[in-house]
Amino acid sequence: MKTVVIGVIGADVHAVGNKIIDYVLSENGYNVVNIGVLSTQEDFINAAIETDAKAILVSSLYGHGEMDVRFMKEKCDEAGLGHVKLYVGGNIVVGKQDVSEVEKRFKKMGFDRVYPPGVKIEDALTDLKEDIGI
Amino acid sequence: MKTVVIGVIGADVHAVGNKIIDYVLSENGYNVVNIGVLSTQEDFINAAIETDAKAILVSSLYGHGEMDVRFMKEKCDEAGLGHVKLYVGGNIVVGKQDVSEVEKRFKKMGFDRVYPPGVKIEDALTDLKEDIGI
Amino acid sequence: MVKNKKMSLEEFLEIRKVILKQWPTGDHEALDLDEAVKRLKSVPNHKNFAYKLREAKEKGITLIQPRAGVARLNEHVELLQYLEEVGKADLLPSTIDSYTRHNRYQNAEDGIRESEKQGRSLLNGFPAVNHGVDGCTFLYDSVNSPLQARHGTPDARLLSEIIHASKWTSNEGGGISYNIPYAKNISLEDTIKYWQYVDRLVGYYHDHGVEINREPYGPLTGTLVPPCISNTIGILESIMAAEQGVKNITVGYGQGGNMVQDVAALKALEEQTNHYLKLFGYDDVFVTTVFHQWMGGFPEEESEALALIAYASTVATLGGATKMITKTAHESFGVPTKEANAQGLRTSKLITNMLKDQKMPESKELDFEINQIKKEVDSLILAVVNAGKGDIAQGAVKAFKKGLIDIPFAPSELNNGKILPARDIEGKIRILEFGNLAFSDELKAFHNEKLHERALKQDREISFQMTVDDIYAVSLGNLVGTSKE
Amino acid sequence: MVKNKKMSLEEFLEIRKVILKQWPTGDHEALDLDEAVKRLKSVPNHKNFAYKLREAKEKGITLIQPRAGVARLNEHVELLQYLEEVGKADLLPSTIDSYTRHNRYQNAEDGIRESEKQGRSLLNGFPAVNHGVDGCTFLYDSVNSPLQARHGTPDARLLSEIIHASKWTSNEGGGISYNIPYAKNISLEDTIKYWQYVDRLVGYYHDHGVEINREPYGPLTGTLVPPCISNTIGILESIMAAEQGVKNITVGYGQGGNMVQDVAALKALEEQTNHYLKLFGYDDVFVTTVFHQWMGGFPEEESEALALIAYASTVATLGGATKMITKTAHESFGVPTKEANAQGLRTSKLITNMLKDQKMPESKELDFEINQIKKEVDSLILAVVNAGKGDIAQGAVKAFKKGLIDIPFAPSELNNGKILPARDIEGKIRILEFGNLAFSDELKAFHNEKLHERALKQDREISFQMTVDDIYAVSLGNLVGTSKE
Ligand code: B12
Ligand code: B12
Repeated sequence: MKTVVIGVIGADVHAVGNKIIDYVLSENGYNVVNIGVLSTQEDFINAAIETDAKAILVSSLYGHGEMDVRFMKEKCDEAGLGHVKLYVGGNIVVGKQDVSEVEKRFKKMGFDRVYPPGVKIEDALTDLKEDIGI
Repeated sequence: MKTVVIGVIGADVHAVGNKIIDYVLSENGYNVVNIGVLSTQEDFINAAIETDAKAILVSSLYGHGEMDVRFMKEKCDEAGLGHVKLYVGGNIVVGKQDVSEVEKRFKKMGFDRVYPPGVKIEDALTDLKEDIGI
Repeated sequence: MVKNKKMSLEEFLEIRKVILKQWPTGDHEALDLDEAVKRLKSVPNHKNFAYKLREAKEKGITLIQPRAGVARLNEHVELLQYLEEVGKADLLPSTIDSYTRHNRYQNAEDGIRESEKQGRSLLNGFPAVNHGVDGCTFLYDSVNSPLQARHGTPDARLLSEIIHASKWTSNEGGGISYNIPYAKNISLEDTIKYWQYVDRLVGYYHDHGVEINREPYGPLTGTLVPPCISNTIGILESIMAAEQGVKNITVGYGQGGNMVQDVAALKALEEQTNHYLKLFGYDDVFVTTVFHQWMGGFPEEESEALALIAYASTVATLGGATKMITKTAHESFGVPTKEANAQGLRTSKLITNMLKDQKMPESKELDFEINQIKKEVDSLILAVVNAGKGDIAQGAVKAFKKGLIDIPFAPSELNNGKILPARDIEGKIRILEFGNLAFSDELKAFHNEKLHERALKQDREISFQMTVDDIYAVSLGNLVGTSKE
Repeated sequence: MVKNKKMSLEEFLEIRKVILKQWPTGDHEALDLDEAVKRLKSVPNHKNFAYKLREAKEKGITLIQPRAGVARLNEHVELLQYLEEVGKADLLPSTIDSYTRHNRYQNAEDGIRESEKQGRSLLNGFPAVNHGVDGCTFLYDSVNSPLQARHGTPDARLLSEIIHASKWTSNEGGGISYNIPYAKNISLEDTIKYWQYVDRLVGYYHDHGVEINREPYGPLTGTLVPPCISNTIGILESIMAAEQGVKNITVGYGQGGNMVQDVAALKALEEQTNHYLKLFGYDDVFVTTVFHQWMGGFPEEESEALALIAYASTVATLGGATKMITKTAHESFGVPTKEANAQGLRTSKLITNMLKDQKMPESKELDFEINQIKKEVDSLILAVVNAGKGDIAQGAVKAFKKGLIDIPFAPSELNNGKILPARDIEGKIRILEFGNLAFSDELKAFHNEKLHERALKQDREISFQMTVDDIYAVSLGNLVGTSKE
């Protein structure tokens, strides 16, 4: 069973999607470590180290995502988590912005997969299987 | 009391606006000659000659207005009605088109005033007073 | 004198020969009746209008259908495909252009040619007669939903022949509803006869195993029509259609604006149509209802137009209509683009789908309005029956002549044109001037009382100005008009 | 231990000194209370929130108010002016950014600076504390409608000081409703105390002749919240506000989706808030209601979003809400542009205006739901009172600890988090898992029965998957979720 860390970053309290991601990934055979809302980059990294996670799924809904995830990839690398897949999804920027533009910005910051609004966790399962297996 | 001829041109049966135009112009001191819906160019012209009208208000709602009013100005001139003001209003073209473009097309066809959708007869009273008095 | 009597097959076939000669496209192998039956029998259930309505009625859901029609065939095909795919329409229309409606096929031909030349539609609808069976069948083959002709044609005999032979399985209209609101001085006897022919054709198909839906046109002039008037005409046309052998009928009602009155009107319409059909001896007619989104002047602002569309959808769904005809955010301007049309559909569909499990609860207020409408309709139908000495076709002609039935704002000179509607303080449509309408003093007293209540609350007089204000009201974002100063 | 007891003036002033030092903008002459009172007294009626609500309640109309907030002052001013002029908003908000909500004023400062640099807002709201009294007063002076802060701030003491001194005459929030749905592990005792301070400030102003409106935050997590839960919390916060001297309260409710249940919830909320306020000895509180347009996940398609907005407006108006908070067609994506925001307002306004003369008729179904909600609320409030041995502040803290009250999907660790909601077959929100909710067996049996009815009809099991399907449903255009396969 592969382990994934999930959580909601920053001062963000949107809890509904997080609970559903937990449920859906568990149902689909993953060992889910859920650090919940209002989590810092460090919370994600520590959890990933402790549980030998294969992927970190960062949720950001409230709009400040772009600021909250800065240098997260660098910190992962420093912590020896260079091999861990880094995903981000939700409503990761403020406002309705061009999707491919946003994807570019986040990929440049080192995210492996970037999901725009409207992508439910169910839709990302194939990617996850492809990237880390089950 | 000045006389105006009103009516709805072509195969158009939209009667509601026509009845209101009749009522509002009468209330405002005009002698209204209403030839009703489904009227031909000739109906308008004959009515104007018979009643010594100062203006002809053509309504077209159903979209075929552009085809129905072709050469009407020329026929008015031929009938000696060159001095009679020629108005057109309603939904005079098919679809939502650029208002100033439409106005140009109809002015080129010899109309003195061209009213886009949304202009109620009450809004045209000042123009009418300016053009022919009461 | 016209009678509500089934046309004999011989008479029908006799007239038919003449009809098919009215325009060259009437000469087509598919217009051989045996051939047409064969073609119609090949229509699968999901493309049969009558079937889809039965199914929806059973499920208790509300289907959506746009208005749409342009001059050129290819553009029209594209338009309907778009409305089906992007707009998620359940049922498809072809709205027929105004020249065709007046049988001016030469004008329509010119319109097509001019539209080809300019690369945009100069006609306000699809000239089905000119496109003929080949064009109309091509259209049928290009879509996945049932097709219906929607028009306003006093004499739609050739049009009906062509569309049905092209596998379109529904046709809107009726001898009264496609005359009085759509013509100036065409005899009502004539149009009733024309539509008896159209219904007889459908009856013929039924006798040969093909079910076709017919839809009397409910909203009439679309402008402050009191429910009792449109319901009465829908019932009369249903009876006349049934007599010619039609078995699948959709009666229509145009949104008035007050939710309770609108739901009441829908319920009364369905119940009384069934009731009178049985009373007149037509036992096996399947009746459904169609709700038309607001048919009067629309607000210009697009968000406001969409709000009105969503509100209409709420009423239709809670009222249990089987079908709804949608409008668009372009309504106040002109024939909509396909994008605007699809947008109206999507707005509507969200509501019909989201609310499908809810109904308007029964209440005293709703019951009261249902009963009120029923009493009024009973009174009008009785007057028609009496005027016709038992024959409702004759009765209808005479009732219009005498003004016993009167449609507000209708262009037809056959219409008495004395009735004036206005809203009461809750926005329910009542009657201000009755003309010669076949109402008892008791019925009149109720309407008077309701309008006095409003006059008092608004501190104004009961007059034509009230009606005028009400006509403008919705386009200005109100329901009950107020005097501007 | 926190108590529902009016804070003494001395204590209030003592704390106040500390609060005003939390960020440099706390040091401003307008934050002298005498000066603040003087400023607030200069607010004309049409810019006073409390007054405008009283007036609307009297007229029986529904006012509309958007959500809106951006980082930079000038952009925010422009935004609100636009919503007032183009959107025709009746009441204006300033939605506060998330850093400010968590008292991270330094982050907010960085956010403002970064936004200035990039020329677009990188914050999800207006950082009112950082802009201070000068910025907030400039905003007040730039608009013609009353202003309210809308946020989600557990400790909003400094924020509240600044906005009221800037003549904003309403403030949203409460010790429970701005904690449990908005925080992870902030003590409930603390937040109740913080909000007692906020209410005490409003009480102070009231004692000095200034009426300010307070609005407990009704929708909580916005996700399948059963009406009894949100109504109970609204009532508790109203009582606690009244104790501190608040006299003008607007209790809120977020659209659930079933029209009858939503109207019932609004009616029950208003009646029971008045009832309990009187029961607890607060006789002179003026209560109004606010209806929040759908607070859960929105459909992506813009026409569908607008349909949902119009439907919500229909329910709010027919249900007699005094105010409605509007959403936009951008909801599922992100903070809306001003155009999208105005569009949502216009859509809403068409309905609130057009339907202003109509009410939802009384019916058995409606009565039943009202009574059901009332019984449930009575049961929850009783549990709180008992848990607090008569003190509802203490009771609230204990009730959450024991799970006697439990908010679905709340992020807070103080919340039991055992309750699970799901819809019945008509889309009414019922409870699937009660956890420790203070419900009698009889109450539970009713919910069980309703969900069994659905399970049977949908041929599926009662499980968390049902809840998950219901959470997704509306964004997919449904109300009652169906299992996809
Ligand atoms: C009610 C209505 C009908 C009723 C008419 C009943 C009747 N016999 O009167 C019915 C349902 C029968 C009908 C039928 C059709 N209609 Co129609 N109808 C409308 C609707 C909704 C309202 C019209 C109305 O009564 N408004 C209220 C009155 C008071 O306003 P008014 O008519 O605009 O008139 C005022 C002003 O325009 C102005 N005005 C008018 N003329 C003039 C002239 C001058 C000189 C001046 C100064 C001012 C002026 O003053 C008037 C009074 O204030 C409009 C759309 C809309 N406006 O929302 C469509 C509309 C006019 N109809 C339309 C169409 C296409 C049709 C049909 C072809 C079929 C269809 N699509 O269903 C048929 C055509 C029938 C025919 N042969 O004419 C289109 C026209 C399209 C276009 N121009 O591109 C419209 C715009 C709807 C649309 N967007 O598709 N219709
Ligand atoms: C419910 C809700 C709330 C509730 C949250 C309750 C709670 N504690 O959970 C309340 C009302 C409290 C709230 C508050 C706020 N909210 Co809010 N909220 C919403 C709303 C309407 C629905 C969110 C939701 O629950 N959806 C249902 C769940 C199942 O879907 P989801 O969260 O999107 O998650 C799914 C997918 O996104 C995906 N996913 C998520 N993360 C990831 C990660 C990966 C790697 C992958 C693969 C997939 C994935 O999978 C999830 C499950 O399928 C959204 C708008 C919308 N979507 O319609 C706004 C929204 C998220 N909120 C927003 C904002 C701004 C706020 C507030 C600042 C204030 C406000 N404007 O009122 C506060 C912020 C509070 C805070 N500090 O975080 C904005 C964010 C703006 C932006 N990004 O530009 C939104 C988009 C609304 C808007 N258009 O303005 N909100």
